[in-house]
Amino acid sequence: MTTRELTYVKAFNEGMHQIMAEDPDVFLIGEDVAGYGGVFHMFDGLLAEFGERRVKDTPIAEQAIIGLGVGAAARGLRPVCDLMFMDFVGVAMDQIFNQAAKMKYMFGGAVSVPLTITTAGGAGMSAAAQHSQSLEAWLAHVPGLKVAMPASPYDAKGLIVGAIRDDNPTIVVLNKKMLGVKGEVPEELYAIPFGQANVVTEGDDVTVVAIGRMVVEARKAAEALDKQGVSVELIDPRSVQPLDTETIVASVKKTNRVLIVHEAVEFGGIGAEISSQIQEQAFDYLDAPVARLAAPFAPVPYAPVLENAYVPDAARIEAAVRRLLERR
Amino acid sequence: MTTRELTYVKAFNEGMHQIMAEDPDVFLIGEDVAGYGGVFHMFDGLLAEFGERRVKDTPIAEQAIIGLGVGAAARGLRPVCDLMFMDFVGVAMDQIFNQAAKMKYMFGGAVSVPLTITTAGGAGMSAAAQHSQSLEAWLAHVPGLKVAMPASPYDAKGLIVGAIRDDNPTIVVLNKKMLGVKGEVPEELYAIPFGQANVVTEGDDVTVVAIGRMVVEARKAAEALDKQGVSVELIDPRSVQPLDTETIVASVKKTNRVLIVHEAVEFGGIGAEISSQIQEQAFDYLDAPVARLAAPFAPVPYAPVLENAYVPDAARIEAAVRRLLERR
Amino acid sequence: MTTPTEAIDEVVPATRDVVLDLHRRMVRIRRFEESSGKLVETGEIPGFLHLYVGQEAVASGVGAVLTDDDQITSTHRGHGHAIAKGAELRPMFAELYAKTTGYCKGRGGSMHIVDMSRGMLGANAIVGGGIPIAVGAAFASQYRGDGGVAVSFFGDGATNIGAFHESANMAAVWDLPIVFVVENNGYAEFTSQERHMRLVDIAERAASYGMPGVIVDGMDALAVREAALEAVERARRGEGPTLIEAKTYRFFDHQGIKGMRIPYRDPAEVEAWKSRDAIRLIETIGIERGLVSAEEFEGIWAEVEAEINDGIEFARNSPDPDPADILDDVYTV
Amino acid sequence: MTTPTEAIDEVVPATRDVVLDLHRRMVRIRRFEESSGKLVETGEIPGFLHLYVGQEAVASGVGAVLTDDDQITSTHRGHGHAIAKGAELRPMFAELYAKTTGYCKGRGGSMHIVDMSRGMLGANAIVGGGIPIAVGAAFASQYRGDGGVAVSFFGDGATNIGAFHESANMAAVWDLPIVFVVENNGYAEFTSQERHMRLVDIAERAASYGMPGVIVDGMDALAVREAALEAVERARRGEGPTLIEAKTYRFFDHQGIKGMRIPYRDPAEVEAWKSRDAIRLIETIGIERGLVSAEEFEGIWAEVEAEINDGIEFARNSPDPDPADILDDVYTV
Ligand SMILES: Cc1ncc(C[n+]2csc(CCOP(=O)(O)OP(=O)(O)O)c2C)c(N)n1
Ligand SMILES: Cc1ncc(C[n+]2csc(CCOP(=O)(O)OP(=O)(O)O)c2C)c(N)n1
Ligand SMILES: [Mg+2]
Ligand SMILES: [Mg+2]
Repeated sequence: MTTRELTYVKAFNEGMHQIMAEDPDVFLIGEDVAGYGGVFHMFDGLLAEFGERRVKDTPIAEQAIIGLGVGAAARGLRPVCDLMFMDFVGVAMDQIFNQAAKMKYMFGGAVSVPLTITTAGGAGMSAAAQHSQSLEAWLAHVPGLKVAMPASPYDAKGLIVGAIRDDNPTIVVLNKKMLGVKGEVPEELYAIPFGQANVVTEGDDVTVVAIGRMVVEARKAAEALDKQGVSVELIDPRSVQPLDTETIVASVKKTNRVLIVHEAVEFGGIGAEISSQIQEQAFDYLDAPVARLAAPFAPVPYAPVLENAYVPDAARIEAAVRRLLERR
Repeated sequence: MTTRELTYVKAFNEGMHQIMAEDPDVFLIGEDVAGYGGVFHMFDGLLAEFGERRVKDTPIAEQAIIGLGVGAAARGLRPVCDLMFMDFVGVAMDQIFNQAAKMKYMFGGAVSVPLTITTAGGAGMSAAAQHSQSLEAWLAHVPGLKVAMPASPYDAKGLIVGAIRDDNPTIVVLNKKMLGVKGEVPEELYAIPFGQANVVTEGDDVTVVAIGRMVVEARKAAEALDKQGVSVELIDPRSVQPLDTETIVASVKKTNRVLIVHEAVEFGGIGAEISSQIQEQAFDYLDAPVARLAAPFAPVPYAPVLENAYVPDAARIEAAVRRLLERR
Repeated sequence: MTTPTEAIDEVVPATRDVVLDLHRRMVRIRRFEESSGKLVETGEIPGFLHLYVGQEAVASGVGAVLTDDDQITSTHRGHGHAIAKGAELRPMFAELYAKTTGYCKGRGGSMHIVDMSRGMLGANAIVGGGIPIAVGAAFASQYRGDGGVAVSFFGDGATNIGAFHESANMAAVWDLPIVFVVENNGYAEFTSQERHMRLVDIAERAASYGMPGVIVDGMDALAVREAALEAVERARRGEGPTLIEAKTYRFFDHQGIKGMRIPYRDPAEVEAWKSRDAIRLIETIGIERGLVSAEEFEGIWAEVEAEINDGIEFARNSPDPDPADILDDVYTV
Repeated sequence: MTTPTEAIDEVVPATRDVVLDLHRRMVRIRRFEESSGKLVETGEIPGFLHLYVGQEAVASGVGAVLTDDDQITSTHRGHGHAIAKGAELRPMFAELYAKTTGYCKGRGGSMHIVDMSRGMLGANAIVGGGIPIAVGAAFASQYRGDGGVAVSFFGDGATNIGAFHESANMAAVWDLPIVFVVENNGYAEFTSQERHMRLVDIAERAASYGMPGVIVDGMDALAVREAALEAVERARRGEGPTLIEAKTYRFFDHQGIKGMRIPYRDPAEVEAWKSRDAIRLIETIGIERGLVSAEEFEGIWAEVEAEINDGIEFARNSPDPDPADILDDVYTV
């Protein structure tokens, strides 16, 4: 496999190009995804390559965008429906959780819904409370859905391909602040299946489970800690539904201490589920309570000075790991 | 205080009557809440008593129903907006989480939104996947919202009054299968503030935290266990946001073992948050992992034989407590 | 107060085959609904049902012009749509009985009947929820160029919800092969049309999307059939969507047969509409025009009766789902 | 391709006061937008801005007929609405600068400007999100009988989303005192109107709700003012809502001043619209009719310039929020 450096958004874009070239049943709809290539450049060049039949700009109508995808997927196509910002999930939620996710089960298995929803989440852009959220906990709570949050260019490409090839409704949540992050990406088409965690760094002293962009921050923290003689096992679950509990629990059984980090508010975040599962399955191995580091219970503020205090970063992850190690 | 037996729905209804009589700024809108009194009889008699100005049937338009409440609340009224089934939250979610809940914060405190949303959740009626859900975990994850789930006639009345008097957006989730459940209810107007758990039964051996109708099932289990010499401390948090962690943690520090029970699917349910907080705050007191009992990760099935297997009941709670006590 | 549509002066031409076809569709629906309505009252069928009695001409008139390759989406009041689209009564009853032999293996019940083999893409318990899905089905036909058409059925009340608006606009912008059929029975649950919108003719809403809006007598299956045929052909030709408003009425309550806790409808109104019963109407037409004899119509009722009894027997004798399978079909694996 | 509205033949009568008032509102908006647009380019203001330049006549014409007791809701492109409703520039700039002296104490930023004291019920970053809220504000006025009116501003693109439809219908059914103002600038982000709907005149959508739909030249503040006055008076009389479509254009990009990564608009189209600049138009009218002199107009520009500079200075010198307060105002306690 030849690899080269690509940005996160270019890697995602390459995945879209290659899977659309491979599978004529894949099409893309959304607001400004065609003529403009998507407001985050996620879909650049797709219209030129695949034409108006397969790459379409829609009216502002998220219920119809997702619903169209549900109907077309039920008929065997593989729609990619873009929900520009994750925050807009509220105007389309019914189609996501009551329709796409439940159709197969309600219908006794009579239909599959290979729909992929793409969206962008995360804070750090001074985009304020309605354009900065991380709502993966909602989606992960819905039986029938699958939810991935790529944390590297490699995963951005692999997970969008994995999502589109998956026969279930999937949501791929890109992180707005990672768009320009670079990393090695194979040229070939490849898929990362959902439910397989990535052990980013191996370590013995403590496990850190980080979600989405927090993986980047956690890696920085792990490097700093490493220099201080603390060996961190950093795990990126990649998908929060399904969740690769096995990998996480195995790591905790080795390190006996674990910190979970995400951008979403702590209360009711996906960290709560991960924490619960860990203590249910590795209770006797824990030398300290499972710890969480996440946003405070407030909407995302606009002011950079507040937003910086709001979203966890490497320094706070490092401090949280230190506290965890000190706990007897 | 004179009390007498009332059903859950009558107690709720009495609360509505009394608070509307007390406060002329309270009004009620929703689908079939006026002429018909609500499909669950929740609002019987309100139109006759308070007239068309204050009790209004709406078109089927949940975004407009909740949004109207947001705007009217921002202007100082105290709207009660009914969302007939909790499952319909998906068509109105934006107004709930992006508007009602965030307005105060986004606006730097310039406005309060004393909106109350009423709805009915829960399974057990063969109403299938789109009319049986328990989605409190979503709502509890939203900073700015408050969410109560009354588990007795007394609470149904007290919490709707508490909600309407609260200056924040609140959601009161009635349980459809509890409508006919009877209990002692004071005649007078009273309010139960959000965030105060109810210690339903005191006990020493194990703590059970149950949500909504599961409190009824847990009480049955507690009675059965009591006969077998197992003393259960049963806690009903009443509101899941805010959550009275203090009462729960104090109990666990006493009993050293805890089971959390809810109707919603386990993965990402409110039980995950409760579990996490308990182990964070009472780690050294736990003799066994915090346990959860909840629905399996599937949509709610229609067939009674499946639905019975789906929703936790007294027998399964009892069994779960036994397992918990056996854990060394 | 909603008043029944007038019998149309203009006579819709019909052949014997068409009359027989529409009649059988309607009788199957009528008898299925009456029977299942009673079975829910006796507790033999769990849950609750929204019955289609009174509106049979709408689903039947539309169903008659569709093939198994055309798709429909339906509502909480969906039995009629499924049957008109060709669904079999055995798995229909079995589903209501919550049996593994049901259309959804007992998982879905009344509000989620599906039959992919006949292009019945599913009923829906969320008002408006099926409309965008039908748009997607139509999109799939356009994308594949397979000549298929989608039809979305929904009620007067549903035209007030956002999903209707978004779907109609998107379908119009893309000239999708879809027909929107609003069954205006004058009520959204217990709220009459004049209390939920300012319009009398919902067909006028088509103009907002630049699509044709057509009003049709929803008690006259022949008229519905003709309007549907025109709209379906237009869609097949790639000329885009149509909104058909069928003026109709439900003879029973919103749920079940006789719920009316509060008399939100004037009994005279109910009687006036019943006097234009769609099945009687087509029988009268068939006999008056000498196309079908009264005995032949009776024969159909008898045949359907046998089918109903067979369906109920089948359902009764079918196995319950096994709780051990509760997690099956959450995901495609 | 959208073409600018023609200058109307029919001359809208105007007094000197009206012209001066409209002119000042528009110049304040124009200069606020041009300045803040530049400050975001230099990085002095964080985040991103949707600028209102080109559309000033719409907010100003409407704002001119409202009192502080009337309410408005706005959009992602909301600065103009706030200023036209009387917002002060100091807390406007301070908010963009993310300072504690801002309208939202730095919590909300560009897309969430609010001024309750002036009936500015808030901008909104969700397309369509403010529309039902305005319906609620109108409801409050009807409920209290306080004579207040609500106005909801939104774009052409927003009329395709469900919240618009639900809100318009509910307001019509209840005769609420509200005016829906759609600012048709021909584009939803980078998608032109003919690609997002089949209509040319969005005012036609009013018919779906049984309310009047009015088209107005959105570059002519006097015309907007007159249409708004009529609709507002109608609302105050209890006769219900109106949909006003103002045909207008944004001179800058969807976000910021010069974003156009892909030339989705024909430069000739942009120039054609710029040639009908609303501010120049009212200056021409004022001077031609002898109501206001060129020097007086220049004086307004100069005064506004001073206000702009003062606002920026104020913002620059204001304190940052304290992270220790991050949990304040999540709840009312
Ligand atoms: C989003 C949503 N809101 C409300 C309901 C409750 N509900 C079920 S049927 C119904 C009335 C539907 O009226 P209409 O569309 O006219 O159909 P009809 O029942 O007359 O066939 C309502 C309000 C629902 N199922 N979904
Ligand atoms: C629900 C929702 N969908 C999409 C967006 C992204 N978005 C922001 S502005 C915009 C275009 C709005 O177009 P229009 O209503 O015509 O207003 P204009 O920008 O032209 O003023 C879009 C799609 C959003 N903010 N909210
Ligand atoms: Mg109806
Ligand atoms: Mg626009």
